[in-house]
Formats: sequence, C-alpha cells, structure tokens
Amino acid sequence: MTAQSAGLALAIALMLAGAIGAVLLKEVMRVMIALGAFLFGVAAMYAYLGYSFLAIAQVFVYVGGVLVLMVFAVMTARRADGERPAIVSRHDVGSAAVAAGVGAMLFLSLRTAFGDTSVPVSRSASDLASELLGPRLVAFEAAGVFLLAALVAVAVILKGGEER
Amino acid sequence: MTSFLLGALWGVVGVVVIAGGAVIGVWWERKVAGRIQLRYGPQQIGPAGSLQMLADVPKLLFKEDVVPSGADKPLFKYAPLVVFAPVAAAIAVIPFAKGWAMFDTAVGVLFFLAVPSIEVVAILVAAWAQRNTYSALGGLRAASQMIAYEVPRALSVAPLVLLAGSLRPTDLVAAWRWWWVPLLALAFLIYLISSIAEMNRGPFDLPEAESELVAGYFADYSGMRWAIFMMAEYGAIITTSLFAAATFLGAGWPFDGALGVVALIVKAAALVTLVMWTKWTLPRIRQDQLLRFCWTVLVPAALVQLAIVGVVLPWL
Amino acid sequence: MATEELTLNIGPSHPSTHGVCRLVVRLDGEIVTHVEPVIGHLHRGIEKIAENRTYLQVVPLTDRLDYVGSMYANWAYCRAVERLAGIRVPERAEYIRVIVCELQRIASHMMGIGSSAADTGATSAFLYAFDQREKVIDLFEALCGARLTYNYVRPGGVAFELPDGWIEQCRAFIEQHPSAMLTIDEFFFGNAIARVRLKGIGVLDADTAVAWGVSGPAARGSGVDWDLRRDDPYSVYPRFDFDVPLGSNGDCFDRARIRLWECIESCRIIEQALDQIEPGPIMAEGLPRLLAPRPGDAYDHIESARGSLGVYVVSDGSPRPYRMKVRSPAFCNLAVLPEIAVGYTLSDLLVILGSLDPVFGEVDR
Amino acid sequence: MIALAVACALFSLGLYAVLSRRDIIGVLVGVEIMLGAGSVLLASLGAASGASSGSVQAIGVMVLLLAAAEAAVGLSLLLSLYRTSGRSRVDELSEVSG
Repeated sequence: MTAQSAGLALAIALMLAGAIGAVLLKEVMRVMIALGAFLFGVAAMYAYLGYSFLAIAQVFVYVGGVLVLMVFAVMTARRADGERPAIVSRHDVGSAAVAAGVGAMLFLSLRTAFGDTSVPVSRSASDLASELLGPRLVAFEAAGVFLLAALVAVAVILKGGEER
Repeated sequence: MTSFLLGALWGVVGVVVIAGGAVIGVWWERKVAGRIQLRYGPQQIGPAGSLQMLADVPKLLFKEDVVPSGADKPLFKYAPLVVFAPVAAAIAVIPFAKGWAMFDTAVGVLFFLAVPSIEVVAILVAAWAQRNTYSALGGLRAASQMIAYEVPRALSVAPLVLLAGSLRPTDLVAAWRWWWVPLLALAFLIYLISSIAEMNRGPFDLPEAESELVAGYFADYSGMRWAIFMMAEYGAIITTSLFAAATFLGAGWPFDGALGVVALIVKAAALVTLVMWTKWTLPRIRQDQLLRFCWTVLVPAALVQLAIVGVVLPWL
Repeated sequence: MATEELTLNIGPSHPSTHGVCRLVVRLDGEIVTHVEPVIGHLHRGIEKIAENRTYLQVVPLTDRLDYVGSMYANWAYCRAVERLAGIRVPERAEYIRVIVCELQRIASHMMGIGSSAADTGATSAFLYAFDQREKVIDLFEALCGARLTYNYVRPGGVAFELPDGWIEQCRAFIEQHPSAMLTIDEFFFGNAIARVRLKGIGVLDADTAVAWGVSGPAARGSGVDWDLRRDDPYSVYPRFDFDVPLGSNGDCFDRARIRLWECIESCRIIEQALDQIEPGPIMAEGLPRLLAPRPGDAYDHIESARGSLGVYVVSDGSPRPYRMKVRSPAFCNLAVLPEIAVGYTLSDLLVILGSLDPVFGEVDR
Repeated sequence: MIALAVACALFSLGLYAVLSRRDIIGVLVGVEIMLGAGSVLLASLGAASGASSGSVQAIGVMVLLLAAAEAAVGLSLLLSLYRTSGRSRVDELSEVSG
C-alpha cells in the first residue's frame, strides 16, 4: 500500500464514518463532531486529488466557518436548559428507500462518465485565480452578490425574530 | 510509504518542539511577568528558576484528572487534544531556513491561516462538554473572537503573498527584501494584534478572563488536560512568532545556514517576549469593544495596506 | 445572538467578588438584566459577640470588620466608647491616630485601585498598587507587630508609643508615595484600554448616591461633596490643610481615580501631622482597669476609606456593652450595585463591583 | 470508480438525514453532507477527466460559498424559530414569516 492509497482510504473512511454518524447520532454536539469529521474527510479527498487550495479552503470555510456557526447556534439556542439536547428523527423505511434509490440512480447514471481514476499531479493556486478572474468572472461576481444577499437575509430574519 | 513515515516523523518532531517550547515559554513568561511586576518570578530551582517547569510537569501529570459529573465524558476528555493538534500542525509549514520547511506546500500560507479554525471547533466542544455556564460563555466569546480576527489576520498576510507572488512560505522567504519591513510595517502590526486576539492572549484574553469567567472555556479542566490547553496557548504564541519572524522579518536574514536558523529563533523569541510584554502591561478589553476594534480599525487598516501594496506593485 | 435569559451565580468564591459575596445575575446575552447581591457568607455575629466581651475586648473584634482598614473600625469604636465614658484622649494619641488612619486610608485605597485594575485585567497595575500597600503594612508591623488586624487604637489612646526611627520611615514613605501614585495614574488610568473599560461604566448620579446612603470615594466620585473629616470635624483634623477631591461623572473611572488623589491628600495630612506632633502621653490617665460607663448611649462616626463609618454603643452600667451597632459604609455602598449595574455587560458588572470597593467583613459583620 | 461510489453513498446518507430528521439543525447537516458529496463527485470527476485544475477548483470554491451562505441563512432561521417557539422542529417552519 502506498502512502497515496493510504491517504485515499483515510479520506474515504473519514467521510463515510462522519456522514453515518452525522445522520444517525442523536446528541447534537456529537452530530456536529461527526459532521466535522465528514468535512475533514472531504478536505482530505481534495488534497488526495491534488486540489490543495480547495482542500485548505474547505477547512477554512467549512470547519472554521460553517461548522463553528452551527455549534455556536446550538450553544446559544439550548445551553440553559441543562438537558442533553437530542435531535429528533423519524426513521422509516420509506425515506431510507428513497435515499438509497436516489444514490443508486446517481451511481448508475454517472458510471459511464468515469474512467479509471488517475492519480493526479499537484496543481497550484495561481491557475485558480486566473480561472476565477478570467472565464468565470461572472459566476464569481454572482457568488459575491449571492453572499451579500445571504447576509442581508440573515440580518432580516434575526431582526424579525427580535421584534416578536 | 517512506514519505508517509517521514511525515509521521516530522509530526513527532513538531509536537516535541511545541511542547518543549511551551515549557520554556512558561518559564520565560513568568520571568518577564515578574520583571514587569516588581517581582523575581521563579528563582529557586536551577539557574534563575529555569528548571522550575521540569518540576511542574510531573506535578501536572500526577494531579487527579477530575471529570465533572455533569460533563459529557468522551468529549470532555478528548477535546483538549483536538485543541492542541492544529497548533502543532501549524509549525509544519514554517520555513526555518531558505527553501526548507517540514511540509513545504504550495498553499502553506493558507494552511497556516486555516489551522486555528479547527482549534475554534475544539474549543467550543470543550466548552460545551463541561456543562458549565462560565465555560459556555468563554467558549462563545472565543469562537466569535477567533472567527472575527481571522479576517484581518488573513488580510494582513495578503500583501506578503502579493509581493512574493506565491502562497508557498519558502517562496516568501526567498522573495524577501529588507524594504519589505518599512513597506509592510502596518501589515505586520495588524498581523501581531490579530494573532494575539486569535490565540486569546491578553489584552484580548476575554474567553479565559480570570476576573470574570474564572478560566473561561477550560474552567473545569485540571491536571494534564489543563496543561494541554496551556501548551496549545504557548504553542500558538511560538508558531505565530516564528511565522512572523520568517515571513515579515526575513527569516535568517542577514545570515545563512545554521546561523540563519539561530537568527530566526532570536527574532521569534523577541516577538514572543513582545507578546508577553503586551499581556502583562495592558488591561483587558471588553467583548463589544473587541469586535468593534476588529471591524472598524483593523480590517480597514489592513485593506489600506493591501491597497498600498497593490499600487506600488507594478513599479517593483 | 441573544436568546433566552441565563441565570449565573457569581461567587461566593470567585476571583472578582473581593471576598465572599454571591451575585445572582441574570444575563441577556452578555448584558446584565438583573443583579442581586446575596450577602451573609462572612457573617460572624460580631455585634452580638461584642455584648459578651468587655469594652477593651471588643477592640480586636472591630479589627475583623473591615480587615483591609482595621484602624478605622478600631478608632470609630474607641471614639464611641470615649464619648460614652467621657474619656479625654491626650493630644499626642490623637495625632498618632490621625497618622495611622491616613496611612490606613492609603493602604486601603491601594487595595481599591488594585482591584479596579485587576478586574479590568491589568494585573501589573494591581501589583504596583500592592507594592505601596506593602510599604504601609511594613510601617504598621513596626508599630504594633501585626500586618492586618492591628488592635492598635484603644479606648483612651493608642496601644504603643511610636518606635524609634518610625517617623523617619514614615516621612520616607510619604515622600515617595505621590510620585508612585502619578506613575500608576499614567500607567493605568492613562491607558487607552483602561479608559474605555472604566469611563461611562456604572454611572451613579449624585442624587441616587445620597438617596442610597452611599458615602466615601464612591459618593465623591459622583460629585457628592461630603467628607466627615471636613464637614463634621473630629480629632485634630481642623488643624490640617487638605482638599477633598471630587469626581464629576460618577462612573467607575471617577470612583477609582478619586482614591488616587485622596492618597496624595493623605500624604499631605500625614506630613503636617508629623510636623506638629509633640511628645506627651499616649493614653488617657486614670482609666479604670475595667471600663464600666454609666448607663446611656453614644454614637460617633469617622471618615473611613469606604465612607462614613459609625459605631453606636449602648451601656447598661455593666463592664460589657449592652449593644453595639456598626453603620457600615461598605454595606450601604454595595446596596446601590443593582441600581447601577443593570444594562452593562457581565465584564462591566465586576468592574462596577470592584469600583464600589466593598469589604465583606464589614458588609456581613 | 471508488470515488463515484463513495459520493453516491454520501449523497444517499445526506438525503436520508433530510428526510428523517425532524429538527432544522439535523436537516441542515443533511444538506451539508449532500453538498459535500456533490463537490467530491465533481472534484473526482474533474481529476478523472483531466479537466484544468483551475476550473475544477473554481467550481469547488463556488459550491463552498453557496454552502456557507446556505448555512448562515438556515441557522438564522433556526435561531429565529427557536426564539419564537422555543423549539426548532421543521414542521413549525411554515409558521415563520419575516
């Protein structure tokens, strides 16, 4: 086993274990930790594929931003009552079947698009910059506008809650 | 496989360097604080009390490992390790010499900046696991502060990246010229301030504010687990100072080779002392003032610095 | 991101409660919406114990009231007893009392300033203040052998003559003290962070201060021009020339900084007293071994470091006081805390508490 | 091919969370997992097809930004809901306005 395949195995194990935990665990903080493991695994996957910039950005934005925000929300929303907050779920065969079916469908339809996954070479961040500011400038700007809109939405929602 | 082993070896070296540095750092901090506060600091064990910490480590190891009855046991036990790990990881990308770092990657600067975000999650989990109101407040303070100060910290490093045209720390060292120091003085200052806030040190030590929150996010920890939090704090001081010394202050300049490493360590030690000096001189700022300072002073100043570098860049 | 109110118990054992006080705080986010000091953790029943001790035996009990300023409680109690028994105190004893009590004011204010500094996280300023306090306590140690509970002022005079060289030591201290105060003023009160932490925090207006019976530096910080040393002169105070520093905003900054200027004024008083003091007896003559004043009652008050400290003593003709009651300035000052702390943050709450400088030995008695 | 299988499995897991969780935070976690699965798929597809690294990373960064915005809005909904009702069930979302 080479170091690289070990890395791939680690990334996949992290992603799967994290996702399973995040879906099935009950206690909310453990769900968050499982989600953190999943996000980390995705970063590891990116790193394995050679997208090191994307991997770091994943850690930066997801782990440092989104996950912290979620934990923060959990703590502010339910720290006072003292009980161990659990996430209520309604496990049933139907939703499991639907989820599995969608997954299988995805797999079958995309199977042909994949050749044999080649081990990629290292890629630098500067071609990302030229890509973002060149052909995909419109999308980049649109993302910026979208983020701004999201910020405004957050402010409006929280304000509305306060007034109540 | 060999590269894997090599990586593991460097990992061990990094942890040892951080742990050893933390032990020296605690001693040094006590001496610096003593000097500032009209006291001596440790002076009984070893020359100038330098072996005091060696006496303290066994004490911490053998102290009872108290887990509060209401705590979430597994989270409580392992959160400190997750607090420490990213700090130790950060040392990997620091260019100790021209063209050499333990883990020389093309996105090293980003790596260095992203690492504390993992620490934030771990701190929040630790704060949560204790089920203590003080620690919860401390954790929330830590999270809001660390996320907010990531912005000016990243912005203050951006001019370096612009000048060097690379995110690889060793490239930054190679591209460094002496006139970067006056040009980037503002960025350096912002980097230092936001790093101090990022690692929850005085005057931004609100998350552990002794006079308000007792010890904040690690209020209920004792013994070695508490010591790991301290090690993470000192590790953060050390890596931050090393990074600043390597990138803003030109690493080993004016020397090369082994002498250059010594010069780097001397510069970093001076920065560590500066950080301690700041803590022991200044009062503690308040949470709302802290965040206002970040958004109204540091971020605009960092943007101004970035603009200045952007304007002069074409003529360099 | 405020959601619901959070109840937080601060103390009774907490780094910033300056003794054993419990604050029940309700927080909305970090904003204090309600605060209630729960006192009594240090209640030892001193007033009741005093009813079973002779008049002289009560003096050590008064040491334990305000343990940061024992001399004051000694003196206030002795003045009440002297008034009750009609004892005339020799002039030299009065001078010594003034000197030690002004030194005590410095020592106590160093604690007050130091805790204001420590509450805002300026541990070095705290130690600078404590360095000065240490010097005063060394003087007291030379005088009576004790560093905290002096038992020095006794009914009729003081316990011991000044030791040889003490006056010179004292002069040396008051010579360096004002400049040390200016250093602290520059180092702590001049610091930008300390200013934003203290200014405009816990504002107490003059009317509220009077209405709640707040006295001492806490009231003078709000501009209440009231100092018993000048407005109800006792002992030899009318012979000294001194000013009463006043604040204007009634915030934590003024309350803390007033103490600094009061220390400098205290140095002026001590200097004049050292110049004027003359040899003579230090204890009233012809005192009986066992004081048993005629039935009656007496009240006397002095300006302690915390405010108007009064002692009321009732005698039924026996050698033990029938009743002793202390009017404690720390208690009255603490009572105003809920009035001035609501609406500020948790961090401010502890700074406000520190700026009132309560000593719980005196609050709980 | 492994990457594709893993991504599809992750997507199913995320979808299952969205379907079965009754709590907004659980649903959000599910959505994050689905987004993550999509990005992994995209990245591995890009690597396999030999697309230019810049374009793959650019799209990845876009997804990242969208996910961050989604989380922010979702969490503010959660807090607002929690504030009004003290609970955070999905069923109650229909009653939130403003």
